[in-house]
Amino acid sequence: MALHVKTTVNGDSAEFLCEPDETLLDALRDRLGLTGTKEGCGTGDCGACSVVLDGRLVCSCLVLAAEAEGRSVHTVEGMAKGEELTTLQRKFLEHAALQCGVCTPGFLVAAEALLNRNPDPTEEQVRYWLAGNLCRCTGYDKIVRAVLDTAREMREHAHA
Amino acid sequence: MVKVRIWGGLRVHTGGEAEVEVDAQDLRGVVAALGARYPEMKPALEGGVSMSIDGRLYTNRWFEKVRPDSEVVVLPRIVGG
Amino acid sequence: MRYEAPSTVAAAAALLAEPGARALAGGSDLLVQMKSGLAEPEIIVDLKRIAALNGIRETAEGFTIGAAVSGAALREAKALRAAWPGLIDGSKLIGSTQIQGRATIAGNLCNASPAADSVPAMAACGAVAIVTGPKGSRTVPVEDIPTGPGKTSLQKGELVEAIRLPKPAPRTGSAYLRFTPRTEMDIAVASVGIALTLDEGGTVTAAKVVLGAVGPKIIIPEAAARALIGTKADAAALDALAAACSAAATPIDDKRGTREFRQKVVGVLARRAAEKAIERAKGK
Amino acid sequence: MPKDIATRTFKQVGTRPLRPDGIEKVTGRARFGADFSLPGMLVGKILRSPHAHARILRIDTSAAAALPGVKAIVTAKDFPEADDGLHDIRMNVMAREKALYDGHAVAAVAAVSAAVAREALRLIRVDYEVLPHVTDVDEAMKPTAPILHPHMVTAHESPEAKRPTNVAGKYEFGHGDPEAGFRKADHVVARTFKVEAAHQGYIEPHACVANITSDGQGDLWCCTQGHFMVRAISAGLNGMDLSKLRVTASEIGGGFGGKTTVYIEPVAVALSRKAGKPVKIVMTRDEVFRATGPTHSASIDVKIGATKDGRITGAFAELRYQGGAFPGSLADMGAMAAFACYDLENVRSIGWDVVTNRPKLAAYRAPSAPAVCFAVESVIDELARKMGMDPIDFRLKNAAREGTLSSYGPTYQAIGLEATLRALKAHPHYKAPLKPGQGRGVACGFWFNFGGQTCTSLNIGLDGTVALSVGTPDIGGSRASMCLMAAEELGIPYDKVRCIVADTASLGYNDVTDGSRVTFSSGLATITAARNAIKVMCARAAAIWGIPEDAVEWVDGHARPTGPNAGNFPPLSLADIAAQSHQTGGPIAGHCEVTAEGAGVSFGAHLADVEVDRETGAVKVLRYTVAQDAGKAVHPAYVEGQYQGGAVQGIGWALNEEYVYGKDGRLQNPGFLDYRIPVCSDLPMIDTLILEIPNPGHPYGVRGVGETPIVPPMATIANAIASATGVRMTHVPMSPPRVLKALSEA
Repeated sequence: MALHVKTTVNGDSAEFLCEPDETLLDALRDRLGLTGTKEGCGTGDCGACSVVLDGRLVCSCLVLAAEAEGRSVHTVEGMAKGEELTTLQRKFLEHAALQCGVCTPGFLVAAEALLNRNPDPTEEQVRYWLAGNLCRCTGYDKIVRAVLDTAREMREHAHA
Repeated sequence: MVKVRIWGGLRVHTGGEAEVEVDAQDLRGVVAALGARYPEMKPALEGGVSMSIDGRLYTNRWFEKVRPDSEVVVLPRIVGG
Repeated sequence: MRYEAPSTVAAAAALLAEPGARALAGGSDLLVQMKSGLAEPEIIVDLKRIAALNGIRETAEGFTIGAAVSGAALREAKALRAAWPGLIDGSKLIGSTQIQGRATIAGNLCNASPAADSVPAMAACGAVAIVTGPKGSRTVPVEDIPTGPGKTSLQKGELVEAIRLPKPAPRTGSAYLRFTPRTEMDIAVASVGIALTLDEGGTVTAAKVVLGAVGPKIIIPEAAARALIGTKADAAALDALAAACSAAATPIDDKRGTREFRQKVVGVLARRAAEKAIERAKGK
Repeated sequence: MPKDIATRTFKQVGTRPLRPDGIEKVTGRARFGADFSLPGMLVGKILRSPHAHARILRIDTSAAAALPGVKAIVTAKDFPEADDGLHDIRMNVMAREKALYDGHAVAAVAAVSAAVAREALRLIRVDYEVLPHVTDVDEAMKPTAPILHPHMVTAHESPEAKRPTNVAGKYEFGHGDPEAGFRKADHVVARTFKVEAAHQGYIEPHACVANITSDGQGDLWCCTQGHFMVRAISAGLNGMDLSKLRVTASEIGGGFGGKTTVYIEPVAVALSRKAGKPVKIVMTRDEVFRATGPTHSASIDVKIGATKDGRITGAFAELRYQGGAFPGSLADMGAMAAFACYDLENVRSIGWDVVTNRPKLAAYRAPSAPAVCFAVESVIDELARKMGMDPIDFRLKNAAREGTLSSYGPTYQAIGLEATLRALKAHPHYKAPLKPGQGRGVACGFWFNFGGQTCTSLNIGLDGTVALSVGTPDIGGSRASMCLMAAEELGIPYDKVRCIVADTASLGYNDVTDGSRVTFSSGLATITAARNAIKVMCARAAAIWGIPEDAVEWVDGHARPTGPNAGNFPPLSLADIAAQSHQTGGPIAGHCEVTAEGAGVSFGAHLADVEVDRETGAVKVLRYTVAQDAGKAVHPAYVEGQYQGGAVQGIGWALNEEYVYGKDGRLQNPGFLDYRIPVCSDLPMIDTLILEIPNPGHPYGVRGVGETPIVPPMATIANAIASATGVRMTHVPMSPPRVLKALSEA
């Protein structure tokens, strides 16, 4: 029997009907049309479906849609404000930190969660935090540089 | 006439010869001449081959000219990923 | 199929007593099993809406960790981390940052994988599971919950409500190490959890050594603990520890590693984990 | 060579502007394969064989067909045999008499929901007669092995060998007499190597939406490296006219060769036509691993001899490659690539193409070369060590150069191997100190690269901006490179050009995005299209000025009168000419249809430092440097990205990635948990050295760069492990159990 779920997505209230075994990833993509969150494996091993659920970074493929009831979900679509990209999004472009770009939404959501927690991460901290996000194109080099450079610029702005 | 080097696998059809001389002015002519002389080689040639003229690789050009002193090599069709 | 999110432990236990019911804590195992068709539950009982299961309680006796507490929340619990760093070593290795946001040690225990990272760590630290069911509550050492791959000693309707750890004795150190081919995102090929206590002179007075991924369930070789107790964990003692662990291991060959490899490496890990635990016991 | 390549200064080519598809991709708006939907769309799912080798006795779909919500079912019967050259792919898309590997498709359904489709699959009853199977290449070559295809005989083999076999073909290359060469050698090293199969591991599973009407017309959206190829096969297998199927390539989430063929697209077309509704099929990760193309696995013998002063006198390699259930393991390419880096008097390589009960191979970045490079470069390294020679000096002494007769036949034109090796030797990394337990390895590698059929259209708007359509899916930033080349040629700013990947109805045929060909071929076609548009603009300027067309030249984005009789007119910019185009003869466009040839072979050399944990066999990569010739780096950031990404894929294969089959012939690790691609914390930064030795076959000197970077890493890592431990690894991946075993046996 379908469940009626009321939740908040990127600050806006949202509701949908879903099957009890439906994942949050499927609900985001198929019920709410938010296809920025990607499915790479469906088993929590690639991070392409990363979202923030009530402040915690999670794989939306391992969350039931029904669990979102009354909670708050943040996806890649919630990052830029209108025409204005976040520093992180801009740095990904400047550093050419994406090739095919399918892992990019997951990396952005995960890296943003890191920087919210730790504004001055070391390279090692960035690498371990992002170890759950697979990228097959870049070898990670430019992604790590983009995240470190974002942290640097955000710190400089914070001090300015 | 132009000398054509062929890869090892096809030499079973030329009696072991690694290089044969054919009368051809372009790559289509080379393939046609080889096929006419060695009918058993035809399926391989028609299945698609790459050709090299003086070190430059061609995969799809019938009308590329060959000269009597050209280095012509028949190769399996080059693929990529 | 139904999804239920009860608000009390009693209600959860009642639902779990129904046919085809499965508890959902972090979901990082259950949802994967559902996707692959390994699990086809008729009722999913989400434990995360039960307030009592969402916190870590510290008392004079120890710590009580609710079944719905995620790995990420566990790492943020400073007092627990200081008391039992070995437990955190284990729990933080369960999956990626994303998995840490969901996975629980109670779930890790009940999933009963021989390679579960938090289980040897918990067992070494002397953790017990608070099991609640239709007949009330009971306390079970964590090592007695899994009985084999995917199998537990829990009865129908029972759930692990919390994991309880004692307060460590002075000069106690704990550590957990595993071997994986990658630095992250892997299942342990072999693992060791150790907790040990030193006297003021640095002699080991108590030790518990627990091996993971080298048998159908965790292995607690008494000989390994004996190799340490009464010694200053010198090179000879550590060699004896490693040998005892390798001898106690009964691993299999599979896609993750060979029998021979696991046997060898579990000894290496034991030595390294013991060294780490001793450093911690000495307050380094 | 066009005279200006070596000396030409570029204004835009070689800069690093932001990619045109960037904002879409960082905001989640870019639409990848699984992101397309249509009203009324059904969900398609595929039933796959659980057996490695089984005769299909009967497929009963009646119960599934009766399930409410099921709208169409297809089996092999829906793809009738035809003499059209699509035999193998037809059989791979849907199993016919036999299922040939674990994961082989046997039936498919379209239903109103995923749940109904899954239930329908459960209701399809397939009666199998399970047959003996074989998944190992050496086992498959034995006379007693189970035979996959009863009519298969070895191609290019003497007539007496013509009996049923799993050996599809034999390929042989080389010149001189290796045995005579070995007799002249002071040192000879011979070894046998094994390389397990790897998967391309793109993060985006295959996905498509088909919308076909009963008269055989319609649309297909899919993630692919070549939508014209998808059209040809999907239309072919469904008996449709090519022009009635329009295929649109979505954004593609990685391919690396793995999306140069089709799996689900013809099935979606068949289901959609039968159901009379749009049908979407998205593979699960499990399906991707079990049913789509991994690489070959290989067993390779190498023997090389050299004199004590470091000159190679003889070289021999025998390659046994299995490429899954159909011929095409690319042993031929491997045998060609084996000794391509060296200038050799006596060389022979033999490649055996073998079939086994595994999924059909798909190309993976320089397909076939990494395995044989691992074997050959390991032996080269061992020889250098034996004679106490610096490994780069040994390679330099024997390196192929312009005029070298290559081991596979042709004589090389200008190539960049020596320059690459010298650059690596001069890099600070080569001299950096190492700690105990650490080691350093070097290896070089080769790939052919090619061009192929290409069609590009460049349209100039009234406002002087340019819409560029290419037919090669953009897999790693190629639209940015196309815009750069168009802007360079036309003399307008980069951001005045927008490049799109056009559908199959809007452009002439384009070969697949593969073979490192896009920046080369579509770049060449874009430059030519721009030049053709310039011709039109010069003619318009000439008409405006009333002077002959040949009295107008194009300089820096402007038409200028030139020559003694041209007159003195102020230059007209591209925008000026465009603004008047509706009065001067209509729209201005440039097109190019070409078979691009002359791609130019590519060489790279890699350098790695590793640390080996002698107690566990774990290998950590500490530092890594890639040097490679790019001809000309159009967008250097994306060239670096190709070097880094390719190197890391090679590192993954070197250390942990492998297909593991059980005794039952089933794949044991069809997921990212146990098929271990490198994660971020496994790696250091990847340093890059871009060399630019212009390719005479391209107007800007561009060479393909995408594939070569995956060739040297396995050998580089193996050589670094040997340097750290003294132990020579001969089995890839060099996973901890294998390394520890080798250490304990040493």
